Amino acid sequence: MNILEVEHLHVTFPARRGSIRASQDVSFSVKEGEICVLVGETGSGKSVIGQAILHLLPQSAMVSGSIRYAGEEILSLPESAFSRLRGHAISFIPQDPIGSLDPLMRCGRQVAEALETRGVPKEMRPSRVTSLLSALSFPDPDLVAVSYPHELSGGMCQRLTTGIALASSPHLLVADEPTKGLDYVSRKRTIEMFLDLKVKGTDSILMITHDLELADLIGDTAGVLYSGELVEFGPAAEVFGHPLHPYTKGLIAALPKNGMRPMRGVCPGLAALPKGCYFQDRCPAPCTTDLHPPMHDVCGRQVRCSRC
Amino acid sequence: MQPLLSAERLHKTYGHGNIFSDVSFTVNPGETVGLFGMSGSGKSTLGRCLIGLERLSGGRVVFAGEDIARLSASRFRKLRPAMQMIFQQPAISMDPRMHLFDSVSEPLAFHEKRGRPEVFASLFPLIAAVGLRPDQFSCYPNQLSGGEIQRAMMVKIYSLSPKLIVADEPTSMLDMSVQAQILLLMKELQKKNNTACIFISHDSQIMLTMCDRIGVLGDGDFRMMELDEFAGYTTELRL
Amino acid sequence: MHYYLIKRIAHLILTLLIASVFTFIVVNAAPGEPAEVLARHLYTGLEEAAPPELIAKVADRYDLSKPLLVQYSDWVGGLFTGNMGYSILFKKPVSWLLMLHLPPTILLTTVSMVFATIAGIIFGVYSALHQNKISDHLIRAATIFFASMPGFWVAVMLILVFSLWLGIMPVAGYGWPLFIILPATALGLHAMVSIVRIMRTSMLETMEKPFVMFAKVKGLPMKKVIFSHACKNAFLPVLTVIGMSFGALLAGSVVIETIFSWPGIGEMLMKAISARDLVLIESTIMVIVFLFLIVNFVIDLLYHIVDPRIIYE
Amino acid sequence: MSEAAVRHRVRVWCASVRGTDWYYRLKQRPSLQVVFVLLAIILTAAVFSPIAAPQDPAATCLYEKNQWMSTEHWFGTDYLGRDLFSRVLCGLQTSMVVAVTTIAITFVAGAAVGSYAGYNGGWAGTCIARIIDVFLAFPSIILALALVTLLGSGVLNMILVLSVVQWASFARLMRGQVLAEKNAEYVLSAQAAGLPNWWILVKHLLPNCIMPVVVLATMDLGHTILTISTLSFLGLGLPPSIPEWGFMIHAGLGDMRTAPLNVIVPGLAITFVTLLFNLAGEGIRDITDPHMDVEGSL
Repeated sequence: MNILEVEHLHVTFPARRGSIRASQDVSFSVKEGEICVLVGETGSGKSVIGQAILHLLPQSAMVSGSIRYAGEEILSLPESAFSRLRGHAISFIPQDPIGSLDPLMRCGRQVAEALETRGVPKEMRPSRVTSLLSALSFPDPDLVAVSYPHELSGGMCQRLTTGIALASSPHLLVADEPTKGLDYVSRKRTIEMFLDLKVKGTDSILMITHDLELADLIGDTAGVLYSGELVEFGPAAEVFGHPLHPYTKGLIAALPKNGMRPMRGVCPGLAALPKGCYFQDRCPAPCTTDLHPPMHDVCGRQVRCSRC
Repeated sequence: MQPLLSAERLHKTYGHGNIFSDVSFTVNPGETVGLFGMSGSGKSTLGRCLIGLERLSGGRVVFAGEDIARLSASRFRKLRPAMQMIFQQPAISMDPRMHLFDSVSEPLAFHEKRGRPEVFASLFPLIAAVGLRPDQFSCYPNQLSGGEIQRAMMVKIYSLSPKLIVADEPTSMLDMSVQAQILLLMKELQKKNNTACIFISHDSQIMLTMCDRIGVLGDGDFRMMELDEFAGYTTELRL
Repeated sequence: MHYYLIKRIAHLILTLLIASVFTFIVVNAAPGEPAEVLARHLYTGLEEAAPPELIAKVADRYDLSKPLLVQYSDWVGGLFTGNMGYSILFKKPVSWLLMLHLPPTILLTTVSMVFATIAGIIFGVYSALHQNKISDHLIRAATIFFASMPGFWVAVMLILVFSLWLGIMPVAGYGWPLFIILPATALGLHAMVSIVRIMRTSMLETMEKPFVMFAKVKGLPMKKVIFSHACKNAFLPVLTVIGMSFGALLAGSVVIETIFSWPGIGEMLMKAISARDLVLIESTIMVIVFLFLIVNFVIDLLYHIVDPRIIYE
Repeated sequence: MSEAAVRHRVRVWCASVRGTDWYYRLKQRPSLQVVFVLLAIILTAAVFSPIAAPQDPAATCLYEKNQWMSTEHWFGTDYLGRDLFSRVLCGLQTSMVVAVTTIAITFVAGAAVGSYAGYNGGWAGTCIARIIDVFLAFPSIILALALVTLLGSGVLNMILVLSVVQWASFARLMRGQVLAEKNAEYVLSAQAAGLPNWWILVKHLLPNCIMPVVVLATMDLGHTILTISTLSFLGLGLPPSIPEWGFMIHAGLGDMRTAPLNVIVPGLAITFVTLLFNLAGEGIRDITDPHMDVEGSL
């Protein structure tokens, strides 16, 4: 059963001249207990999708399409109705873990706040905080509880924000770039933490990342975003093992461990996208038509390329 | 062969703590030496000390046969163009209130006492070599992407024909595909000009593709490793 | 922490010492032999010249014939022991005069500061939460307009409107609570304006911070996100501005107290200046400087208590 | 195309790129243009006020004292029957002369001392920082009062007093700016390129640090006008023979009930001029900052 279905999601920001199409015609779904990874570079509009699901976009954004959570349309829900889902059924792990914790509040209280919204009674909270922190493999949970965020490392803050997001035992977890800005030790621990979640297999996770290695390890299904649209979507092993779209191929070839063969050119700006295929300027074998290629099924997955 | 740069028993303290101590290694002309370490291991500080942007607490750095700490200020300034640095954050490595063409042509214009437009015109081949168009240099740094600024930085640096470049995590703020482009460009320019490079990073994969030898900073001590030794050392860190 | 405190106090004392030297020099270097001015004051009247033997007598009696350095050390010593000398104008000990006039000033500045802080925070937060709405534009226009009005003119206008035309407020005088409303408003207006502006900017910046977004995502109600996370963090820069504004309040009290005949040290300072009562002038200035520095010292400590990120170096 | 022609075209192109951006940002803000035009009018009026004044500001006429607005006396007359409009116009000149000179002095002194203390640090820098602290420990008008007692009244003395009072805030701002910027990577990059210290200070640090100080200077012009009027309201600083707004308000206090114009008009003049400088200060901050979004408001 699909826990999350995104269909024809368009997100546009008004700009001084024209508009910025941050996300165009994005459709995908996440099954219950499945981990879906969306991979994209800066400017591919990947964070916008997570923000759209959680109603975190600024007022000025124009959103259309449909986002269904467990069959219920949530994109058009008013703020008052949506707030009963946010932080309860749908949780969010933000990027920038250190900045996402209130610098003036002890970590224990920030975790307790999350429990409070779940209706955990006041006298139960301290013990629940401690048990939650030790479940996150903090060696000294009581010390972490009385620390301020600046006293913890980036990796510890990452685990803490994950813990806060998991505190509500959500049905759907949206993780936005969990490994961004972490050094290799913290990154490794974070990936291990997600691997644990994957092994447990109870959580449905939508992960948004630029980290191909992470995506390859964690994902059950994977989508690749380019210039605001999905260019390839399918089972993760297939997408990363036998990429079909030239952009996916190029990304994988550019990894240092694969010999670092870069694609030419840069992503076109979201404000001035070319006609036809957005990837045409960088494509090793560009097609000659001006038509924008639609998403179509190729051997069990979807690809947006007229040559496949 | 005489090494281009040799570092002898360098150490640096800050406040009460030791940032690094007893670091010794040499860099030969045209060679790429990596400096690997966790965040907070002092690898950026070490990089800055090597080219005299920060003061060492002890030890000496000999560059092209001269101890840089003992040079007089004016002699050291003459030597400086030969040792350049690429910084981690493209957003602030160019003067935010200067147009790029001003920033890029400034050092050469100063050293050769020529007008900046003239110098800029003479840089056109280099600009083409890094894959930019001259009209992109009419922008302020905040109007360009990180990859473009790193390319412009390359123009600025190579305009001085350096012998040594210290690259302090030049691609950690960039995207995957751009990262590969920039790294390859660095390699290519390095080969063409026979420039030595000290490459600072925390990404072991990049290290293995870029460097000839790698120095590992960890818990205050320093070890120089050959590539295969380093590959063995980092397997446990990888997934 | 202790080390920091000691260092901070040492700074405070050093600043006070240099300030006292500076004040002493400025006040005593005024044209005219102090003894002569004094003699005219006491015996002959300001228009006539005093005979030399009278000047010598006066100089002897008020310790004015001693070298300046001795006079200075006597005065600084006096600041600590409370024996600051004798006011010629009021014919009373300076410390007694200060004791008498300090409470009204402290009352006035405290009331103004409280009014400015509360109103400033409310308007600032309201303005930030309604960014680019009409109310926000109105508040911003009002702040920049009020910031451009001189405090004394606001005071005069308040008297004109509320006391002379409407007749609902007393013109001047010392009392509670009716008498304090106009002077406190006139005095606190500028402080309020600066607090509104810094609070608005700081609030807007904080609302963009990731931790506010994360607090919202945690499922906290919006009210709680704003009050227990955003406001608290946005308040930090306001604290510094409050400290700065206190200096402006003390300075403004000189004018406001004079207009409203409020018997504080500001009004006394003006009288002392027009009568060239040097001992009283320098002691009053030092007391004002001391108050200002102490308030900023306390605010600095407060800052360190509120913000755990600051490390004591 | 020959090489010389290429060079020429590049030179022209460089110059055109440099020249356009402030102008471009100013063009985006019509309200700021209005402010600048009004400021220009005010400054011109200040220069020509003795000629432009319709009547002699010092001519007394006791039969016509404390009058309301009329075609002959636009803003009425004061307690000696002097034309209020002419007096306000001449007061403008007084305020502007004192304020502009003061700010010019404090700006140069503050920026020089502040950037020296910030860039060189060390023993001298710490010393300067302490001295700045001492000056800032005096609430501004209090220090001005003490100095006025010392120096007596007069235009030059007033300028001197205000300069002594205000230089420290400029120096502190400049020092803070330089301290914050001097370890930025673009400064390191310039050092690595072998550029001398004075060059880095003048070409990189000053342009990046000076703008907040320019903004402060513009706003402080307004603030100085407030201080001048406050001092002369207290009867200090300027001799009564020079028309000055603060003193005019003071003189009007006695007949405030019957002739409110005497206190209202000069006060409005102060507010208006100060307001213009405040708005201009904010505007300059917006148009000189490349980071600023063009859609920013005034």
